[in-house]
Amino acid sequence: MNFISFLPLLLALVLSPLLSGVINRTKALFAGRHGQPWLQTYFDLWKLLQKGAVYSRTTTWLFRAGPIIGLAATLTAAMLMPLGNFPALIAFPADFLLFAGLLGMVRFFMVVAALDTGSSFEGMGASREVFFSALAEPALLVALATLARQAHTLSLSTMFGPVSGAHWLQAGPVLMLVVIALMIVLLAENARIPVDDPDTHLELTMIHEVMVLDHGGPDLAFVLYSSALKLWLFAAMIVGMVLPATGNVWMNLLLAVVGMLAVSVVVGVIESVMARLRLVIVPQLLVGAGALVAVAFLLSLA
Amino acid sequence: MIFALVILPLLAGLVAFVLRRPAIRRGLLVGTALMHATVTAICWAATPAPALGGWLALDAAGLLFLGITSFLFLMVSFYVAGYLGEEANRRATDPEEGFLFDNAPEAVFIGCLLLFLAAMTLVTVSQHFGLLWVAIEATTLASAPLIYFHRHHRSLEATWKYLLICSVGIALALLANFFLSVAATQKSGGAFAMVLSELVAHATILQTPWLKVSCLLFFVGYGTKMGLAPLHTWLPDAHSEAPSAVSALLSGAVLNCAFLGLVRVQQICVAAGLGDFGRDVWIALGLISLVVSAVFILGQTDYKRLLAYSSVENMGIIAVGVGLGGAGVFGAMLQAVNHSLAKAMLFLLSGNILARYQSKNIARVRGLLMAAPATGLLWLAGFLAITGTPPFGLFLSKFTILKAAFDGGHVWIALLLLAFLAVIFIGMTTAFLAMAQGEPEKTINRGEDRWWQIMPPAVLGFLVLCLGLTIPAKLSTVLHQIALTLGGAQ
Amino acid sequence: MWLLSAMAVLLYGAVVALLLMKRPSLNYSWLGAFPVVLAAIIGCIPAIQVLLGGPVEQFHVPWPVPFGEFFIELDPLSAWFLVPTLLLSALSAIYGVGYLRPWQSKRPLGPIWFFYGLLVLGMMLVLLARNAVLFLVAWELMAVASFFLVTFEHERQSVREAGWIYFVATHLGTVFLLAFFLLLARETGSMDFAVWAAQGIHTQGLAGVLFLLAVIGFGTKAGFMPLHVWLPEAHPAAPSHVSALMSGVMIKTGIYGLMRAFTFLGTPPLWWGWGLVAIGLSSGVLGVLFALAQHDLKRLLAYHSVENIGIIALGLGVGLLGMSTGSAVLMVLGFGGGLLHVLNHALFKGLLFLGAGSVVHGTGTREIDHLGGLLKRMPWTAAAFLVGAVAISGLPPLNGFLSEFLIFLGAFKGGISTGGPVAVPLLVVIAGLALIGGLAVACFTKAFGIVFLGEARSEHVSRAHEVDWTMRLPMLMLAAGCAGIGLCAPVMVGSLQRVLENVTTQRPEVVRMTLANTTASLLFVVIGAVTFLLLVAMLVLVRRGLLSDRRVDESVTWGCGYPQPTVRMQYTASSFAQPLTDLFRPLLGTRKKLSAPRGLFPAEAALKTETPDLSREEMYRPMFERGERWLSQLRWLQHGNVQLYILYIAATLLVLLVWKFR
Amino acid sequence: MFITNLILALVVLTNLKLLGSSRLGASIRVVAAQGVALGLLPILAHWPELSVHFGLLAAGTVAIKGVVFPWLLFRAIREAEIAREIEPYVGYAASLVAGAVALGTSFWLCTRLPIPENIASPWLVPVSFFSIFAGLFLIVSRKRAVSQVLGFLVLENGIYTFGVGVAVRTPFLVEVGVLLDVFVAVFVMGITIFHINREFDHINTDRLSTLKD
Repeated sequence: MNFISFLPLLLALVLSPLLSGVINRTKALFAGRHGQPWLQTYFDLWKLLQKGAVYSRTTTWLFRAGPIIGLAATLTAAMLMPLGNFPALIAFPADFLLFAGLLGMVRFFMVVAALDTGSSFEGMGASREVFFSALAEPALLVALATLARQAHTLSLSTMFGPVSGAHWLQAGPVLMLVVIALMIVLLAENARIPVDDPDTHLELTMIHEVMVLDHGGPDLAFVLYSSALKLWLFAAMIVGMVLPATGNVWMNLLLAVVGMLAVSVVVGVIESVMARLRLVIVPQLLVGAGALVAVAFLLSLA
Repeated sequence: MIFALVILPLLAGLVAFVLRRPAIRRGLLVGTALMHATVTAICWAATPAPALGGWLALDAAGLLFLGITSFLFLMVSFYVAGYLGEEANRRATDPEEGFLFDNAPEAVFIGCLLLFLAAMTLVTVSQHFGLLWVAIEATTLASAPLIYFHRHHRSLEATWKYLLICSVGIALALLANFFLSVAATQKSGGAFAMVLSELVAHATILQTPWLKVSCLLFFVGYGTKMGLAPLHTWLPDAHSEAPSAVSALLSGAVLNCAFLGLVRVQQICVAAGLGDFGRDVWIALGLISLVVSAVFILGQTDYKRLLAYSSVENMGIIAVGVGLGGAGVFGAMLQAVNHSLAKAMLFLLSGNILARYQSKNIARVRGLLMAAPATGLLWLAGFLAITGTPPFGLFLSKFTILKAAFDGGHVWIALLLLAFLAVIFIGMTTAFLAMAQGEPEKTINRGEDRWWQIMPPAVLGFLVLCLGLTIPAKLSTVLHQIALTLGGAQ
Repeated sequence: MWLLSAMAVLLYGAVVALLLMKRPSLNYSWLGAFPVVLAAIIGCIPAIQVLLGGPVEQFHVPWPVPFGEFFIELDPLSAWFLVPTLLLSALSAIYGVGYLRPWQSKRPLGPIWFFYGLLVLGMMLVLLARNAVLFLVAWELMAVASFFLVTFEHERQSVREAGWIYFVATHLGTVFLLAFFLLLARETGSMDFAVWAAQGIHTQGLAGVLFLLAVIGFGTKAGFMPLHVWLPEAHPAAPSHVSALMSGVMIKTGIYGLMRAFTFLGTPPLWWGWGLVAIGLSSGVLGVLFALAQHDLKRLLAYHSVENIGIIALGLGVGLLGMSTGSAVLMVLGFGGGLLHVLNHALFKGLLFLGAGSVVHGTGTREIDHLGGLLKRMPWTAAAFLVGAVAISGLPPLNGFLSEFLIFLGAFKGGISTGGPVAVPLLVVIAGLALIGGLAVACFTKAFGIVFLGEARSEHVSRAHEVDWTMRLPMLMLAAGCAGIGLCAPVMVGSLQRVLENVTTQRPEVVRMTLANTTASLLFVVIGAVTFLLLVAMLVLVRRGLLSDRRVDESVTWGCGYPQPTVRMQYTASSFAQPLTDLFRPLLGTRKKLSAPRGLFPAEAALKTETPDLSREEMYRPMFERGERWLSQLRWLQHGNVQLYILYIAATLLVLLVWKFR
Repeated sequence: MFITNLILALVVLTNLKLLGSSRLGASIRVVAAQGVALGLLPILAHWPELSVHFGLLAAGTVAIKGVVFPWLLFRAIREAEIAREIEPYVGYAASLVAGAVALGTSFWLCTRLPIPENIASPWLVPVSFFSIFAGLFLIVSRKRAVSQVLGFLVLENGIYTFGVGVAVRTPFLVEVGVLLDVFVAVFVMGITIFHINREFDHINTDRLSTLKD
């Protein structure tokens, strides 16, 4: 374990807030606006870390613990995620199960913290959060199972590496389906359009944003940062799948970072050209994603 | 010795008719029961010599049923002594319809009870078919006045049905006896005595067709008395209207007496190589009994009738067990023992419940556990026992019978048995739990019952429990001996 | 010898409790609880020895009943089930001392402690018995004892109904078991488990029948959907420490029985694995969905037991698929995951039921929608419940994650290397487990969030108080167990070694090798978990540092501009679960009663939802009713007319004559 | 032989008469006559080997069936002050048809059984069967308690016919026991009828059907 093996983690820690900046700039471009600065999220984080906090009298220690546990879990998850074919800090068979479990942990405590406020809006957000993520979970794991079957390996770090090359030629449709499904899961898990609208100001329609209404100061900074990291991690999966491997390690890393930005652009494009779906339609989308990967898995059986 | 067994209650019964003082009469009842039980115990310890030229003798089957009868009678006599102290010679209000009625004179009740014991004892000890028949008929006649203890129209109706139906049955059994004697007549003109051992010894040269008809007639005749459906029709009426102690004896002892009669017939059939001929009939009647009892136990509204139908059920199980042969016979005999104890216990308890709640309607009885904890607890224990829940004895006997069914390749019979037992269990559960649990109405007295109301059923229940935990070697030997004579070798 | 003395202590304690605690004035609950604790300690010693590699204990005594023999044996499989059984029994007993205090002055507690002792004894015997008669006796002893415990508060109608359903269901299950054992006995000519295991069944068809009988018979106790009907009724009705015991370990005897049955039946065909996977999927998914739709805290937990049994069944299904295909990996990971989940579920479900009991004890209600804000009043209970909730949701670093990890791992390993007939069911396992996990998070954020967080929703809460130490201690110990297993994962999985040899009948080296692979993964899991905990600690410090010199204010919850929030505006359990229950309405059959607001100034509006058990309403009730109607058509038989009765006699005679002399 | 057959024919005719009769009193007399005829049967059937055994049996039978029963039953209907109508469930004509069928069945049944050789008359067995069937039929098809007792007596007579005619070797003691039992049975039934009468003011057994499920 040397410095290099920390690289994916470090890149994630440093660059993850950039992704939302890219998405926002893309959206602004489509809307013909100038848009916020590329580094807006960094500014926000900095500002929030400087602030004090206001807590509701209803809340308890759990409300304060939520962001901390959330961020800690996300950080741990980040250690498991490779970048491109650059292996992660911790890699072992079925590490993605721990990854999924840690993200579940994030969700659990975010939701519990939201419920701790007693606010009906936050309750509503929490309800939707668990609803959609419960449906996204099978899609994610079946997608990974399909990938694992393709790559014949059970670690995130080794799964993506061999996939990239000849597999696309051999099992293009299967991988295509998986990528689409992963994209949908990404959008759902990170509260993006068409599942959630992070920019709306109508609390009734939001999911993620409404859950953190009562957080402020460093707590909110933790929440924001862990959201940014989560987006990075999901994007990393997609990048890992589609990125062609070159012989050079550093080249690969660079390509991967570029790929991450590209995924952000794609997300921005999707957000710009689509409207938020009605809440009752979202389950169909997620179940659809699950069906796609199930088909992919069946195809990979042949 | 054997004479003493019969004569003792007979004389005591006759004396009871003329005694004046109630206390002495009750003392006589309990004393006779005790003596009878003692003599029976001695017989268990050492089998007595046959009497009356082999007409009276105690073989394994006789010994078994004598033991049950004597013990049950002892328990019931305690109960009756206490019961009569409260119930006799007073006008009572009918709980169902509210009219006033008298009870029969105590002298008649106790006298008949003792004669009843004499008749039942005679059934168990007689080896001669004619005598057996007379004895079984005598049990009917001696018990009729007992059923008509409460002098009102329902018990009268029950008595009438009991008499008429059992008499028809017993008449057919008489015909069967005649057929048997024809079967025992040789072409040469000679004939064997109608004594069991004689017939069994020469079973192979009996005239088969006559033996077969005789066998069927016995089935219908004694089957009526035994309570095998569809011949059981007198049973629920008589059991529900008789005083509970009498019901206990009817269910626990009389049914067994008739069963013993049928066992004798089966013994001859088996010896004659016709074991399979009878087995079909046993199984058919047994299964029909199960169906019929299931029909009437499910949704039953009267708990004494429920118990009566449960007797039909148990007789059905016993019949199936005998029909299966092999270990099934062993199981059937064990079932007979267990059923007698458990059912007598339940009937005695039902008397307690009736006294407290003044109703035989299941829906009117609530919260027994709170109103009368001991009775309630025993009632539940009895329920568990009679449904064959371990660790009570009936579990073992039912299990043995089921095992015999499976082992003998009669899977369908076993499945039917299981299915109907399950249905019956559901019906019983519904009724018993509703009665025992919950909160009793305000109008119901709370407090423990008297010791005479609790001790006899408690002892019976304890015995059933013991029989579920272990089977004494002596009992086991006796059961094996019976099973051997019925073509079973466990 | 240890085992026998443990049983003797239990029996003795139960009888003493029954005899001594006759009047309310003589209620010394310790008298009932102490023997259980003592017996648990005594009994755990040999069990742990066996698991650690000690010799297998056997004990034969002749038992003079037909086909019976008092034959007990403590092999690793039994020991594995015995340990949680005894531990939870002891902890629940301690809890019961405090929990039963409100009844102390009202009624004799002798019976409940008597039956508690009997229940523990019954479970012990079930796990140890190696003779079919002894097993059945123990099995029914367990059923009867637990029935009486369930109906402890039988003055309530709902409790009586629950008791009835439980008793009937468990008895019907036993009927199938009877058939199962007797068929086996016929095939092998013995009542001895050892003989059965040695001989095995080699007729495919018969083995299939036996498998079905075992699944139905044991599945009824375990709570496989749709045989689970008694669970959601009996658990809420029972006193909470009894619910904990029943849900935590008693239903596991069904799993034990099933696994024991597998050892008799020879190599399974593929369809057994498919069957168990299907059962696991339906139990797991429907269990958690029904749980989501409940408003009654204990009923919710009861449905979660169905869910967790589903997870265990998925594990067993994976193991069976492994047995059919001869894949040691599938066997070890499937059975291993299932077995580990048995232990884990015992811990966290016991914990959750005890927590729910504390809530009921403190507030007097089980209605989730009447609660709220309990964390402030009952901090210990809340913390313990939270641990249980996280654990049952299968989240790292707690123990629930581990067992699911093993099953997942098995399914993935099989899924990437096998062909369709095995891979497709394994995919179902993966998708199912994922969905179950997601839904479990939804359900337990609801249960914990609505009950313990926010503001009180009714005055029940104002009465609430933290429970005393007899009730707190068991919860905390269980919570510690959940965390401990989570952090000692490799050790725990290592201790499965002997059990798995026992179940899979594979050579020890094979099992050891597969386990070693897994243990390596688990080591990383633990590293991840520890990292996570360190990060949490670090972030706590960071946050404290950041806020140390800043202003921290308190205010009301932000109401999005609404100035006067009231507690009635909070999200409720029903509204929280509504999106999910709406989506799955076809599976749940939720009934809605809405009186919508009307007019310009609506005076009142109400929404009531109710989710009765679908299989009870749509399957069993009609079945029973039809059966009864069908049977009652024969009631004219007892018509009251004596002439008719004589006719029966004549007809019987005639039929018999014709039948036999045709 | 001839006299035996005559008696048997008489039994058949009386049975048919009972099936077709509407009067209670007449029926009792017919049953009594049947009883007397059967009482003589043991002596005639075993002619000429007369013995005390058969003599006593015959005397007892005649006394009980011919005298005591009619007296008991007449007393019962007198005290019950019931109508002398029989009130059947099955009409008289139909009853007669059923009787004919039963007669045929009885003869058929006997073809299936090896008839003992040293028997007084080949008719003995079928006739006894016929009596049994007729008795059962009477019990089933008549409403009055008294008619049911009559039916029971006919049934008993049938069995008795068989007993004395065929089962020669049945020991005396048993036969007496049988007689005694039948006597007591009818006696108890008589008492019961008496009680029924007191309780209900009528002895229609269709009113005795409150106990049912």
